[in-house]
Amino acid sequence: MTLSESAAAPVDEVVLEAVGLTKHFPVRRRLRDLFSRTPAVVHAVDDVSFALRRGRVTALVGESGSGKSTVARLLAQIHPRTAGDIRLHGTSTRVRGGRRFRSYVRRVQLILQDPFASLNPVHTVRYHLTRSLRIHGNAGRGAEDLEAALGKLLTRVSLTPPERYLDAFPHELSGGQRQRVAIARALGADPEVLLADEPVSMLDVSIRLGVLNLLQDLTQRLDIAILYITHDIASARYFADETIVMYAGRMVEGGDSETVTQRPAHPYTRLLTDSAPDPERITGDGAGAAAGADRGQGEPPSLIAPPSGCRFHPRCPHAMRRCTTDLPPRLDIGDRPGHWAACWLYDPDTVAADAPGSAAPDADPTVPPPAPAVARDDTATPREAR
Amino acid sequence: GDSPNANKKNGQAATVLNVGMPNGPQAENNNPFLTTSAAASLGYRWQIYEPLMMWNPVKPADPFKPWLATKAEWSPDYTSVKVTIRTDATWSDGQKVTAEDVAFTYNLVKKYPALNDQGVPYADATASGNDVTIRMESPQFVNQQKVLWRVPIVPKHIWEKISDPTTDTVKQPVGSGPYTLKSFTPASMTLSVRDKGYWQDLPKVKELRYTSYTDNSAQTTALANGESEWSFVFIPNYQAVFVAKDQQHHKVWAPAILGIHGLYLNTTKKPFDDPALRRAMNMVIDRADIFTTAEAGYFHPQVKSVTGLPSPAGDSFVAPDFKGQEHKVDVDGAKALLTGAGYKLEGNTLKDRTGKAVTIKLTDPAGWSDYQTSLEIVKDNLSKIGIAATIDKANQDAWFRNVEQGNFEATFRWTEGGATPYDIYRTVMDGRQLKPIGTASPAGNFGRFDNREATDALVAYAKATDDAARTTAMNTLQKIFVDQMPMIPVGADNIGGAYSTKNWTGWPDDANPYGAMQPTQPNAVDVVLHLKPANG
Amino acid sequence: MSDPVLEIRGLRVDYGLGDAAVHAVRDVDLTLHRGEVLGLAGESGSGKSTLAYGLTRLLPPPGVVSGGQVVYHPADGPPVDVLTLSPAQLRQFRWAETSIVFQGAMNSLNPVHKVSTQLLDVIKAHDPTSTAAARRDRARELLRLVGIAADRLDSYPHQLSGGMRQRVMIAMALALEPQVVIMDEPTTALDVVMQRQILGQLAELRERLGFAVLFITHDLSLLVEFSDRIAIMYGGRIVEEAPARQLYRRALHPYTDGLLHSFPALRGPRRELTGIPGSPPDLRAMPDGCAFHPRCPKAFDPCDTRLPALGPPGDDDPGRAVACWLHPAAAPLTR
Amino acid sequence: MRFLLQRTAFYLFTAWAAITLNFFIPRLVPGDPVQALISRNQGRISADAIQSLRVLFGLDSHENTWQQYLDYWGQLLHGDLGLSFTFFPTPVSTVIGDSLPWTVGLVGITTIISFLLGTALGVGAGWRRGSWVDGLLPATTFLSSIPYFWLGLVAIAVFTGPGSFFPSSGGYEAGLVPAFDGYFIPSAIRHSVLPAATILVSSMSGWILSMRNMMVTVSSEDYITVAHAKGLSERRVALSYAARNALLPNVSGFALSLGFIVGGTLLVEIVFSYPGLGYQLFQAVGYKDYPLMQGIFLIITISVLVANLLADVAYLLLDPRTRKS
Amino acid sequence: MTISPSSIEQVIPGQGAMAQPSAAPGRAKRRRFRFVANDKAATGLVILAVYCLFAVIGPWVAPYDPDARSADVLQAPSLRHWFGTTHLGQDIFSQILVGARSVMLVGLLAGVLATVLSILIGVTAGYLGGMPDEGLSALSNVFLVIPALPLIIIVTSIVEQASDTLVALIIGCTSWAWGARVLRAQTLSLRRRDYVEAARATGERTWRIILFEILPNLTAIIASGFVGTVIFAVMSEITLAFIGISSISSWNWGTILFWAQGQQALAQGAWWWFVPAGLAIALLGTALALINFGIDEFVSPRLRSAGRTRIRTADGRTVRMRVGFTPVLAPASRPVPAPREEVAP
Ligand SMILES: Nc1ncnc2c1ncn2[C@@H]1O[C@H](COP(=O)(O)OP(=O)(O)OP(=O)(O)O)[C@@H](O)[C@H]1O
Ligand SMILES: Nc1ncnc2c1ncn2[C@@H]1O[C@H](COP(=O)(O)OP(=O)(O)OP(=O)(O)O)[C@@H](O)[C@H]1O
Ligand SMILES: [Mg+2]
Ligand SMILES: [Mg+2]
Ligand code: NI
Repeated sequence: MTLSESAAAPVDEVVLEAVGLTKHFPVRRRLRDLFSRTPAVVHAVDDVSFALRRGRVTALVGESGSGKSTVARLLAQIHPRTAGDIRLHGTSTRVRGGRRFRSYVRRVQLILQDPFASLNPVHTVRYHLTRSLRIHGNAGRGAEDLEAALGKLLTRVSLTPPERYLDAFPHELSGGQRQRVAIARALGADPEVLLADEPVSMLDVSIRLGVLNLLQDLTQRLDIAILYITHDIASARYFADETIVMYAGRMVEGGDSETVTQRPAHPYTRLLTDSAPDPERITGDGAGAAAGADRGQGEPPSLIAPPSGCRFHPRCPHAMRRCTTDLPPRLDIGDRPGHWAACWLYDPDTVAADAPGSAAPDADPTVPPPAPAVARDDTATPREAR
Repeated sequence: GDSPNANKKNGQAATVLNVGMPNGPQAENNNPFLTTSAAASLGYRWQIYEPLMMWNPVKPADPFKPWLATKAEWSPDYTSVKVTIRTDATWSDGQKVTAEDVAFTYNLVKKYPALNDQGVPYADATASGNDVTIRMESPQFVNQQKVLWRVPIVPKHIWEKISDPTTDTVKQPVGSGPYTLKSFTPASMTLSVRDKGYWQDLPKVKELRYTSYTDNSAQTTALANGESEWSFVFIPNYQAVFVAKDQQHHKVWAPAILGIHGLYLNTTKKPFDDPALRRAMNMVIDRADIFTTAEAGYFHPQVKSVTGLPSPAGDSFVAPDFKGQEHKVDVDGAKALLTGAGYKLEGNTLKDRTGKAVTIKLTDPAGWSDYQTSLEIVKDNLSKIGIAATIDKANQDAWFRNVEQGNFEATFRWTEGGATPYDIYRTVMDGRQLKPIGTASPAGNFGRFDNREATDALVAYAKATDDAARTTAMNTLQKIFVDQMPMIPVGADNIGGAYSTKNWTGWPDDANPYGAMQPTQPNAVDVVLHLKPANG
Repeated sequence: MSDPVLEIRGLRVDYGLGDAAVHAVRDVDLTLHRGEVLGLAGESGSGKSTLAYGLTRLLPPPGVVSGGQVVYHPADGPPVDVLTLSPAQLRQFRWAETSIVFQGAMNSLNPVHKVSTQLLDVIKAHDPTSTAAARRDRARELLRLVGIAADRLDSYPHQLSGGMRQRVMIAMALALEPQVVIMDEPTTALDVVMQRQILGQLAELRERLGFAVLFITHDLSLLVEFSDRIAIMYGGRIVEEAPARQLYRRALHPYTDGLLHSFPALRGPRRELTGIPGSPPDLRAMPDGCAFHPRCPKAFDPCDTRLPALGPPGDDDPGRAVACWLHPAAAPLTR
Repeated sequence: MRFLLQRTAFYLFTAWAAITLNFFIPRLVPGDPVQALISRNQGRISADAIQSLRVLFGLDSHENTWQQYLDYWGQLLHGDLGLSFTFFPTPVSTVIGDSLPWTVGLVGITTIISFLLGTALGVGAGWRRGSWVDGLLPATTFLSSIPYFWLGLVAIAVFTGPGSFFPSSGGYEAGLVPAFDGYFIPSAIRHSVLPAATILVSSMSGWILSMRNMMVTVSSEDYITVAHAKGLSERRVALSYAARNALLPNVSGFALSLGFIVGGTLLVEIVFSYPGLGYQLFQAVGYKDYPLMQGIFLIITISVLVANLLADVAYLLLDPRTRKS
Repeated sequence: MTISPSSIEQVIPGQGAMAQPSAAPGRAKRRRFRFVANDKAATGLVILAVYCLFAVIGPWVAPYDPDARSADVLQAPSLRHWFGTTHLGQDIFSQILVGARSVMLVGLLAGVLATVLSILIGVTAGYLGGMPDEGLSALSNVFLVIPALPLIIIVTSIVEQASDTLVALIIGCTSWAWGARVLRAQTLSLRRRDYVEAARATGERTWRIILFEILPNLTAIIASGFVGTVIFAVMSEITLAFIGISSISSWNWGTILFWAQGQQALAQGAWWWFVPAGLAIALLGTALALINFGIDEFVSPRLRSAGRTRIRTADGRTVRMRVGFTPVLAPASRPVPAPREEVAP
C-alpha cells in the first residue's frame, strides 16, 4: 500500500472544491400538487461553496437537518447534485457509477455518520478491509501482501495487535473500535480526501477523543484533506483548522475555527455557541441556559418552502426589513482574514438604513446587537494547546 | 308460519321415498333434454316426462313395453317407426297428450342437434290421428331403444313458446309422468305425486325426495344409515359398509347390461399385434379377482363368456359355437399357447420371437381407483407368463387423448352399451373408426384393430333387414373377437342400484328383473310404480 | 441542604440469575434532596440507566433487583421502601410521586395514540374522579407549560418534531406534580439549540414546582452547567459525588479527572485533552479491587486488591465523597 | 388521498393482469368439457352424444383466442360471467350465488373467529409469558401442521356416525329448503360445527404465534415501559398500548386470509361435502368448466384485492403514521 | 444494554449485542450456528434428518414391495404389518417408507426453487426500485392474487406425465410470491442502511452489494421462507395426490390417503389406512415449524425466552419476570427509617 506520504504537492493545495453546490430532493407529490406549477422540493443544500486542502481539517457545523450530511454525500457523489460543481484538483467531475465512479471514490472517501450502522453485521473486519483494498487495487499480489496491507491499515488506526481485530464481527467491537474500522476502510482506498460525517456524535467522551485524535494524526502524517462534520461546535474548535456554519441548507459563516467559535459573527452561530453546554460558564441554577433559551425560540424552518431572504430571519433577534427580502451575500467581517458571514448586519449601508431587530419576531430591546467588526474581550489563542 | 320446511317432519316413511345420487350440488335446471340438468343428473326427469316405450336393459332382447305409445311398428329396414299414442294421458297442467306433442318433440330434437343427446339421425316426424311416424336417415335396428325409450316427450303448447330450448332451464316442468316438481334446492329436490290425470294407477309413493350428495362416501354413508333408500354409487366392500348395517333390508342389485369394461390392447404395437399373445394374456387375466377385489364383488359384473358378452343380458346373442364356454384362468394353457407361437419363457421373462423380452405399460387415470386396482391385478396376472407390466397413473385428460389417438400399449376402458352386442363390438373392432396413430378416433377402435371381416360384419348387422342375416353377422363378430382378442373383456356395466326394503318393497331383482334399477334411467318411473309400502 | 426525598441504599441490580448474572449496579448509595438537580454521569455501560430503571422497578427481564432499599419520603406521610410495594401500590406510586423521562421521545410515546390520549390517561389513572373536561384543561395547561400550543393536543407523536416530543414527555412527567423526576439522557438525540431550549424550560419549571431531578447523561459539560450535584459512576458503582462546580474545578477520582480531560471546551483557553486510556471493564469479569485500576494512571498498591469505599475524602472538602485509595475514606471497605 | 388513488390504480392493474391470466390459464388445460363430462359418466354418455354436447356448449364455433378474450371482457363489463358447462345452461353467476353464501358463512365466520380467538390467546401468551396460554403453543403448532383434509377425515371418523349429533357431510339436512326458519338454521349450524372446528383448530395457531411474537416484540418497546411507569392499570397497558400496536402487522395478514377464504378451503369443503365455492372450483377444474372456473377465479381475485384494499384502509385508520396529513 | 432502542431491526443477527465488546473473536463463527443449540430447532432438525434418511434409504429398508398384493387384505396393524394393509393386501408401512422420498424430494426441491425465485424477484425489486420494482411487485401481486392451490391443480393437469420433479417445479414456480413480497419490503429497508451506502461509497459493484452485503442479512427471512414453502409444497403435493389430480406413478403419502379415501377406509373402519400418513405429514410439518421457531428466536433475541421466567425470591415468594415490575430478590433487610423530625415545609 502506498499512502501518499511523500507526495510532492504543497500542503494547503486545494484538493476538492465545492462550487455553488445545490441539492433539492423532490418530495412525494400529493394530489393537490398536481395542479400547482412548481414541483415541491426539499431545499436540502443551496449554493454551498468551499474548498478542502491537503493536510487541513475543515469542520462543517450546524443544527440537525441543515444539510451537512447531504453535502458530504454530494461530495462523495452518492447523490447526484442538482446544481453547482465539484472540482477535484480543479477539474469538474460528475460521476454516476461504473469505473469512473470507482476511480473517484478511490480519491474521495466517505465515512458515514453512524458507526453502528455503517459496518455490515454479517461480515468480519477482515472482509470489510479486504474489499476496500481489493476494489482499489491496493491488496498487492499474494496472500502475504494482503495480510501485510491489512495489518498496516489496522495499525494505522491503532487497532493493535491487528490479529485480535481482523476476524472480529462488528458487534464484538466497541463503538470507538468500529468507528476506527470504518476509518481504516476509508484509508484502504488510499484517498486524498476523507469526508467524515459526524464520526463521533454517538460516542462516549473518552472514545470520542480517541477517534478525533486519530483523524488529526492522519491529516498530519498523510496530508489528507478532511471534512469534519459535527454539531458539537467545541470539537470543531479543537480539531478543525477552518469551520463553516450551515443553517437550513445554506452556509452562513466561515473562517478560521478559533475565530468562528470564539467570535461568532452570524446571529445563528452565536445562538449555536451560546447554546452549546459549556462548563466554563457555570452560573449556577441554569441561568445561562435561560438566557440562551430566550434567543433560541422558534423551530427550524421548513425546507420545502424556506423563508425568503435570510433563512434565519424568522428566528433572528436582529432581523431587519432587508433580511426578510434579500438574500445576504458573504460579507467579510474583517477581524481575521477569511472570516465571513452571510448577514446583513455586516453591511454598513443596511444597518444604517434600518435598525437591527426592527423586524425581529419578538423584538427584544434588551438584547444588544452585536457590534460589527469589534473584537470581543476574550482573547483568542488559535492553534496552540494541543 | 308457512315455512317451506314446516312439513318436513310430517313426511311419513310410508309416503316418502328418499333417492340419492353422489353428484354434488345442482343448479336449478329441469330441462329433460340436457345431460347437464339436475333433472337428468339425478334422474327425476323420467318421473316427470315419459318416453314412448319402456325397454328393459337387463333383458335387452325382450320386447318393448308400451308406455305413452301403445305400440310401435318399425319398417323392415328400420328407417322409420310408426307409433300409436295412448289417448288417456294428460299433461300435469291438465291438457291432453296428443300425437302432435310427440311429433313436435321429435322435430324439436331434430331441429336442435344440441338436444339430440343420442345422436339419432332423425329425418322428420309427422302426426296423423293418434299415430306418429318418425323417420330416420339410416337404419336404426341397433338404436331402437334410443328412439323409443330415450326421448322424453314434452308438451307442444309449452315448448313451442320456449325461444331457445337448449338454454331454457324449465323452471316449472310440465310432463305426462306421475310426479310434479314441488321444490328445488341445490342439494335436494322434492317431487310430489299428481293428484289426478295420470294414465295409470298413481304410485303409492306420495313424495320423492332426491338428494344430491357431494361424493361417493357421503352417498354411501347416507345409504348405510338409511337416509338414502335408493341410489347408484360404487360402494367398496359393500357387504361390510352397506349391507351389514341392516342385513334384512339393505340390498344391492347389479344386473349387467350390454356394455363392458376390459383391457384394450394396442394392436399396432409389437409384439401385441400377435393374436396369440393377446389370447394368452386373456387366458391368465383373473376376471374373478378383478370382480371381487377391484369392483367390490358387484359393481362391474364379471364377464364370464369367452365372447365378452355379459350374462344374462347377452346370453341370447351368444353364438352356438361359444354357448356355455366360460373364461377360465389357465396359466399352463397360456404358456403352451405362447411356446407354440414361438415365444420363450426364460425364467420369469417372456421373450418374443425376436428374442426381445415382452413388457407392457398399463395406463389409466390416476384418480380412477377401481381401474387402478384392476391394473394392479392385471400386472400380477401377466407376470405369471413372464410379461413385465408397469402401471402408469396417467393424467385424465392426457389419457383420454392418448387412448383416442392410439398412444398406449394397454388400458382399461369401457365400451359403448346398447340394445344389442353391436355397440360392444363396434367400440372394439369397427374398421370405419380406424385412424392412424396420432389421429383421434373418439367413437371407438382405440386399439387400431384392422380387420375387414369384422367391419363388414358390423355394417351387415346394422343394415340387415332380417334376423338370419343379423345372427350370421353376430356370430362372425364373436368368432373374430375370440380369435383375435383385440380387447380382453373383464366386467360389464351394471344398471342396478343399492336400495332398502325397509319402507318400500317391489324393487326389481334377480327374481323379477322387470327393469333397470338406476334411478337415472327411464325405467325409474316404472320402478317407482312397482313400489309398495313394506308394512302395508 | 434540604432534606432527602429519595434515598438509595446499597442498591444492587443484576441482569440474570446465579452465576450467569451480570452485576450492573453494585451497592449504590445515593441521596436525592428535595428540589435539587442531581447529575449522574459516567461512561457508556457504567450502569446509569440500570440504576434509574432499577429504583423504579422498570427493568425489563432479565433484570432483577437483588438487594438494597429505595426509600421515598413523601411530602406528607411516612417514608416507604419502593422495593417492597405491591404491584397495585407501585402503580399508585409511579408517576404520582416519581416520573421518568426516557431517552428517545419517539419511542416513549405510543405511536398510535394521540398526545392527548396519552396525557389524559395518566391523569385518569391516578385521579379517576376528575371530569373529562377538567382533565383536558389540565392537559392544555401542561402543554403550555412546556411551550407547546394547546392545539397540538390532538396531534399524533409522529406529527411533532423531536424537540416537541421530548417536551411532551416532560409535560407528561410533570402532569401529576411528582416530587422526583428521573431523566435518562433526555436530550442526547437533539441538537444543541433544542437541548438548551428544553433544559431552560425545565430549569424554570423546577423553580416553580420544586421537584427534584435525577439527571442522567454522559455529557459532563452539560451536567456541570445544569446540575447542583454530580455523581460519577464507573463499573456499576458510584466513584465520586460532589457539588457540580467543585467537581469541575477539582476532580478527586482519576476517572472523573480523565472524563474532564476528554471533552473540549468551547470557551476559555484551549486545554490539553488527555482522555482515558484502555477500554471499559467487562461487567462479567470485573477486575479485583478498584474497577478502574487497570486504566488508572495513578494506580498503586492497594488498588488492584482492595475495593475503596465511597466516603468523604481525607481533605476538608464538605459535601463530597469519593471511592479511591488516593483519598482513603474514614472506614475502608473490603469486599 | 393520493395514497388511495395510487393504490387503486395499482389494484386495477393487478386485477386486469389477474383476470387476463384467469382467462388464459383454463384454456391451457388440455381436454375439453365434453370429454370431461363423458369421463365423469364413464360410458354412460354415448360417443354419439359428443357432437350434441359440442353444439350445446358452443364449442363448435371456431373463434380465435384473442376474439374470445375480447368477448370475455365484453361480457364481464356487462356483468355477465357466461354459462356454466357443468350445469348448462345455468349462468355462472347463479352457480356462484348458490355456493358463495356457504363458503362465506362457514369459512368467513370461522376465519374471523379464528383470528379473534387466536389473537386474543396470542395477546395472553405474549403478555404473560410462561403462563398456561404459552404452554398451549407446542400443541397448537402440531395441530396446525396437520393437513386440513386429514384432520377433517379424522373428525368425521371420530365424531360422526349413527346417532351422533354431528352430521358427516353436507351443509344442511337433506330435504330441507334453505330458508330462515327454525328447521333450516339449526340444521345449517349443526352441519357447520365440525368443518368449522377443523378449520379453527388448524388455522388458529398461526394467529396465536404471530400475535404472541408481536406482543413479545412490542412488550419491550420503550412506550410500554413508559406506560408501566405511568402507573396505568395492567389491562390498559396490555390492551391499549401493547396489543393495539402488536395488532398492526397482523391486520394485513388477516386481510389476506380473508381474501383466501374462497380459494383456500377447497379441501375442507371436499372432505365435508360442503356445498361451497371451493368445492365448485374443484369440480369446475375437473370438468373443464372454463366459464365457472373463470367466474370463481374472478371472485377470488376480487375478494383478495378488496381485502387488500381494506387492509390498506384499515392500516390507514389504525396506524396514524401512515396517515400523512 | 438497557431498554433496547426499537429502531434495531430484529432481523439483523447480532445487531443488538452492541453493549459489551467481547474479548474473544474466536466465538464469532460459532454464533452463526448457535441456533442449532436451540431446543426447538434441534428437535426439528433431528426429525427432519430422520425423514431425510428414510427418503434416501426408505425403499431399501421397506419390509415389503409397496405395490405387492398379499392375502392379508385390509388387516389392522400387526407384527407382520406394522401399519396394517390395504384392500389389496399391500403393506402400508412400506408404502409410507417408500413414499417419504417423493414427499421430501418435492418439498425440498419446491422450497429451493420458490426461495430462489423469491430472492431473485424480491431482492431485485427492492434494491433497484423505480420501474423494475413496480413491474416486479405487480408480478408478485398477481401471483399472490391467483389462488395457489387451484393454480397448481390446473397447471399439473396441463402436463401429461407429471413426475415428482415437475410437480416440485410447478409448486415452486407458483408459490414464490409471498416470499418475494416479504423480501422486497426487507430489502427496501436494507437498501437505505448505512452499510450498503458505505459499500457503495467504497466502490463496490451493484451485484456484489446485492450478493454480499444485502443477502447475508436476509438469511433469516430466506430461511423461514424456505421452511414455509417446504411445508406448503409438501401439503400441496399430498393434496394433489389425495384428490387424484397428479399423475405421479410413485408412492407418496397423498397417494396412500387417496386410496384410503377412494376405498372409503373410514366407512370400512380401516383407520390404520389413513392415520399413519396423516401423522407422518403432521410430524414433518411440526419439525419444519420447530426449525422455523428456532430461526425466529435465534434471530430475534426478544423472542428468546431468557432462561427461567419464574424465580423465587428470598422470602419464598415466586415471582414472574415481566416487563414493568422488576422482581426484588432480597426483602428489605433494614427497616425503613422513621420520618425525620426536622422536616421543613
Ligand atoms: N433522500 C432524501 N430525500 C428527501 N429529503 C432528504 C433526503 N435526505 C435528506 N433530506 C432532507 O434534507 C435535509 C438535510 O438533511 P441532512 O441529513 O443533510 O442534515 P444534517 O445536517 O446531516 O442533519 P443531522 O445533523 O441530523 O445529521 C433534511 O431536511 C432532510 O430531511
Ligand atoms: N439484558 C442485559 N443482560 C446483560 N447485561 C446487560 C443487559 N442490559 C444491560 N446490561 C449491561 O449492564 C450494564 C449497564 O448498562 P446501562 O444501560 O445501565 O449503562 P448506561 O450507563 O446507561 O450506559 P449508556 O450511557 O450507554 O446509556 C452495561 O454494561 C450492559 O452491558
Ligand atoms: Mg447528518
Ligand atoms: Mg443508558
Ligand atoms: Ni364403471
